[in-house]
Amino acid sequence: MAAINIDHYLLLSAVLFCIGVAGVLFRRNAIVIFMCIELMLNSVNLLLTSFSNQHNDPSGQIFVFFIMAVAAAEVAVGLAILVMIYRNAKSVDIDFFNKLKE
Amino acid sequence: MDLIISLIPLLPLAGFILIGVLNKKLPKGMVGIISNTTVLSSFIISFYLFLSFIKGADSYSTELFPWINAGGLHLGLSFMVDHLTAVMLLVITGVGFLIHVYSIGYMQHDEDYPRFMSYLNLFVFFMLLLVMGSNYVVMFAGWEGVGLCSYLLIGFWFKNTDYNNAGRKAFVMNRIGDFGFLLGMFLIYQTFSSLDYKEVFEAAKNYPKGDPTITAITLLLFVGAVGKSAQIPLYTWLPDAMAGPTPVSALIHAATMVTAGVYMVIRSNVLYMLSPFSGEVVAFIGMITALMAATIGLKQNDIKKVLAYSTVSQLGFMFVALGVGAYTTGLFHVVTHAFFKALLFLCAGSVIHAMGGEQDIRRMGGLKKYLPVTHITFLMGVLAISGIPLFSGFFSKDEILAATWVHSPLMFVVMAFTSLLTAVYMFRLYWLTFHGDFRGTHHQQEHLHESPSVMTAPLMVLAILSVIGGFMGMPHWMSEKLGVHHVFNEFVAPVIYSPKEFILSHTFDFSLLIGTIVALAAVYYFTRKMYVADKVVPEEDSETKSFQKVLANKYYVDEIYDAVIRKPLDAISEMFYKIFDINIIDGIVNGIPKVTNLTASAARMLQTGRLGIYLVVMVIGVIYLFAFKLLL
Amino acid sequence: MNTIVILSVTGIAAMMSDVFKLKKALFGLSLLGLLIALVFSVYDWGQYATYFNQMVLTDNYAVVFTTMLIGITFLWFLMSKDFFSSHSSASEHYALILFSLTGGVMMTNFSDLTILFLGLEILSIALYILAGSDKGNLFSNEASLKYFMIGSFATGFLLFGIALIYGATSSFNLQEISAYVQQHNGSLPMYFYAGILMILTGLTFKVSAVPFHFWAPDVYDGSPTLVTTYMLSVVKMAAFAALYRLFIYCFAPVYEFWIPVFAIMSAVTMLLGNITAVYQKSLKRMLAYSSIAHAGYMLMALASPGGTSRSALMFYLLAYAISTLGVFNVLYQVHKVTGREEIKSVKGLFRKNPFAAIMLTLCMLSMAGIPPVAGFFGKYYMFVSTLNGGLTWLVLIAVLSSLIGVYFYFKVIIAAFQEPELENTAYYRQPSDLTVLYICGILSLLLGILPQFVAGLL
Amino acid sequence: MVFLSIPADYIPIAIMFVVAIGFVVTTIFVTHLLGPKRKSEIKLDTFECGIESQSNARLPFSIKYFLIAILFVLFDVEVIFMYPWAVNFLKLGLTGFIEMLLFVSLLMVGFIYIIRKGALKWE
Repeated sequence: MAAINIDHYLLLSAVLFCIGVAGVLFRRNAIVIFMCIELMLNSVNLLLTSFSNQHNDPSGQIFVFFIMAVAAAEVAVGLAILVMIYRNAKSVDIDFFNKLKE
Repeated sequence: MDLIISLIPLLPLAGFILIGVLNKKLPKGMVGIISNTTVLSSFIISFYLFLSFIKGADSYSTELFPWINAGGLHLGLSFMVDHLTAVMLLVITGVGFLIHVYSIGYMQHDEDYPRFMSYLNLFVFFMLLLVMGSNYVVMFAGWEGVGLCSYLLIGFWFKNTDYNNAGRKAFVMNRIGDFGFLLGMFLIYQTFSSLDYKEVFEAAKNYPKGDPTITAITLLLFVGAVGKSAQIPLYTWLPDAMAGPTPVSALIHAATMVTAGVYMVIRSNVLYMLSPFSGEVVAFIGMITALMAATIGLKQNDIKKVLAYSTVSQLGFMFVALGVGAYTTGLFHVVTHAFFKALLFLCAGSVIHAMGGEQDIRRMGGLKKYLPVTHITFLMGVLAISGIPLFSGFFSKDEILAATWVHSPLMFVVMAFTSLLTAVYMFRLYWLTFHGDFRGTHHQQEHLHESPSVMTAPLMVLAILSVIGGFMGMPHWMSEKLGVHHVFNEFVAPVIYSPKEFILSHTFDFSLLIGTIVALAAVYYFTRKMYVADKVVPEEDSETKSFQKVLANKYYVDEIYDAVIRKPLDAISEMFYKIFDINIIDGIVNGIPKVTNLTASAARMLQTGRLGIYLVVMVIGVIYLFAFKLLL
Repeated sequence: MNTIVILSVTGIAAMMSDVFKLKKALFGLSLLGLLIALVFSVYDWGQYATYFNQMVLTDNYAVVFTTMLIGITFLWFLMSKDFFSSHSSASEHYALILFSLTGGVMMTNFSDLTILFLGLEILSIALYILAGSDKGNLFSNEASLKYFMIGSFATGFLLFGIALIYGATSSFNLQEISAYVQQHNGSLPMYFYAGILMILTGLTFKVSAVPFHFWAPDVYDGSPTLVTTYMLSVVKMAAFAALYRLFIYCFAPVYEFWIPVFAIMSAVTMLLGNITAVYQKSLKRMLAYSSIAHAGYMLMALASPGGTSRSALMFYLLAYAISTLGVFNVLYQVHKVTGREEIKSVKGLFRKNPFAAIMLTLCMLSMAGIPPVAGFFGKYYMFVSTLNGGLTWLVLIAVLSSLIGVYFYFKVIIAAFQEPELENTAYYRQPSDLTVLYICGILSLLLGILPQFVAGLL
Repeated sequence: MVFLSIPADYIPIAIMFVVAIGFVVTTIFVTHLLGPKRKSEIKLDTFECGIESQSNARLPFSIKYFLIAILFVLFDVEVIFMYPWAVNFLKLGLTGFIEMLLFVSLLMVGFIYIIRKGALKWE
């Protein structure tokens, strides 16, 4: 079997990231979009861990911890915002919200 | 001594702040006193400086504090007074002061009297900043400042939207000019890596004549001058600026704003000397403007509009002088013009005051007996501006004509003709306003009264100045006879880089003199005949027939006069005013915002408010970013 | 570092003050905390110290920007006293503002991508909530949703970029990265450059540069006026401080790579911002677009790095923030009284309060960049440093677009001097409501007269 | 560092798969084989019991669950910062311990805030 080197991980996480981006672009449900963003972040985590493994340098993994913590905070805030919006608008379809324009 | 000069601008500023902050808490008398004393004291200082220059001082300069320090560019908020500045100072503070005095009487009853006076002070301050700065940035600060003030003052009666629009128009037009000025500044900085007059001019002297960069700079600067000094094509704001109170018009037209462009060109004469092409452009634009404005002036029936167009025309004269390289002459005309134009406007003001706000000369006439002082002083102004020999206007115009003759006889012919037109429309104005019988309502007739002395006093002073003002620059033949030299030229000479000599054969001078006298006499006779003896009144815009009535009882000469001169002139005047002035220029000016609006509405199409679209566009942006980098 | 600690402690204290029934002390406490933080940050002047094993770096650049951030926030607090005290969950809002300020300060002090990321997130997450702090209002909800979605989306890009940079240089530390780049310049893997672009995307989103600006007008328009003020003044300042620091301190060796990007971005941004602003009827939205335009001018500093661009950026940000505070103070009061935010709703300001009108005019002139007010020198320094950078075409575009700017800034000035439409307009309940406006107007004038004293700092 | 992959490395995984699948399959079969087969009417009838369902199963549940879920996520995630600390516990020594105490106390403050705000009160 061929050697799995860093480029494979790079490719994998890039693909994951793009899937996340695509999801953000093509889904209309705010919660799903939100999950896709989380997917993007996770692809970054994967990339960082593999890099830190490559460099034998733990700081990359520590950074991953920070990303996780921050992501959690974002989840909390994001869900809170979504709940607030659902209460007022009874919808989480992002295209429902286009009052602000021009 | 060097420090004192910084007082000259700071005093009016102090006046502005004091009045502006206390505004209505101050008693009206107090307001008048503050605003006037500040300007008066800066006038006294300027006069003191002037004397010291006569004694042979070279130049004063002082730096209040380092202002800008960026990219190897070190500029201070620094003032400099040399001979050129000294002259401008005298004009600004002197005439400015008289206008201040006049305003006490004129604006007394306006509810916003304090605001008005504070604006006047601010205006004077910025103008002083403009002429006293020792580098282009300070000049630009003043430049923008007067623009702002003129905007504030033209739109002074802000309840009226038209006035506001006039103010906006003035501001936008000036901005177009400023754009050129700004670019010119940047180009100067890029070329000489400095903006200080001394350094720039020293460096410029090493450049060859007709160097393209210098030409570009001078042209850009001239764009600024065109905007500020109301030349073609950016002049229409000036007539509109009549919306402001009359003292403002006097201030804008005579002492301060419009002369800024002329001053700037004279200040940069080193650069203009180096670029003959720009000189040609300046002269040409000036000539066209002078001719066109004069023709338009022939047909105006609003007393202030006539004066406004005459200002544009006179400015054209100045630029012609500058264009052909007669800088001192141009400055000379600035000074004399300041005298008689201020006088004329203030007289107009007092007429309007007496007529209860009426500005249409067709409603006036025969005011001679009601407003004796105004009448006499106005007459002086008319004689001066029409260049009657021995009145101030004569000397400066004579010089300009001489200079143009040396430069190109064709231009001389045009300018001579234009100055004849000047006489025509000024006399027309004079006769229609002060002679014949009164054409206004009875109500107005009962209330006709001479203005209070606080208003007439400045008129007299200005009248005297407009009469004798010219003798500081007597033509060669005359000065030889009297053994006095051309005081003015000698005084200003130090600031001019390699001044040209425009000495003419005395025969030519005399023939010019004779020609002037004859022509003016003719003008005097015909206009008088027409507007007084025959009581011709310009036809109402509505009725067209009345023109034939005029022809009815005419002498043979009159018909020739009509056929050969008047009709064509009317036609041209009409054409310029109607087509050029109104449609094209205003069209352009109003067009600019329209275009921007269109673009804006196009741009906001993207702003759909849909989050999904935003995200897509954002990603597309990223993709473009990558593509862009990959392609490079 | 002390500053960061003090600010976060103040934030926590503000947060807890509610649960311990100390709401009265809230305002004074926050101001006090800000003042102490201000003192400490000024005290760091002239030092060069690193903390948290080289993750935080305090140098003069950091000090100047930190001080500016805290000072502006202080003014902001003065201006928005009643807004939060009237609100039910006041203490949370104070706390959030203080936290986001902490994040902003971290963004100016960072010398490690970790801190940059954390600072950015602390700043942003607090703002996501604040944008929606007007819970019942659908506009506010929408603003917060948009801000949150696009914000976290951009964060994803930023993080991916950081990861790539880390992969290429095996470090998060700015000095080490730049050293590594210096060494291996030319032999760097392709994904290093991709990383730069990704980070650029993530950060230029925060400063609302075209084409990542779409969120800006909607969010600024929808959020409560005072939050918008905070975003425009403090957040923009912090974001630019971070952007400039990152690219100048870290990616300087490969500047040929990113300079053209910033140059083009800045040109497009200023043009689009100004042109679109012309169209707006609502003063708030107009200012939102003008803020985009200003971001364009500020980007010029990154298009011509080195030289005086640093002080130019600093001065421009300061001038802009001050004038913004002033204008928004008026806008907020007008909104409180009339409930409207159109340009024409400032009509009659002169009648009611001439001094305020003049001060507003000063702020507007400063925004338009007309001498002798601060804004002119902001633009002037920027243009000069860009000229020295050799980007004449960019300066030309900038001058042109600033001409467009004059047109709509003067709409406001004219309105302020016209007669009021509704007769009951009382534009300020007590005079103290416009204190910040006065301060800002006078500051702009002072900065215009003596710019050297501030611009000389960096 | 390159991750070499020799088939041998995967043998344990393979075995695990085999075992797992085998277990499932065998259990299914064995039950069929061992179980006794008696067929009767009742057994073959369709089996009915319980009460009719009232409404949609997707009831809007109380916001409290949601709130607690969010809070759980937050506090749960914070724990990850303890892993690196725990790993180098001895190396970090006292300072590390104090720093961790600081960290935890900050979490504590947050916790107190939540309680005082009544976020965990059920009624």
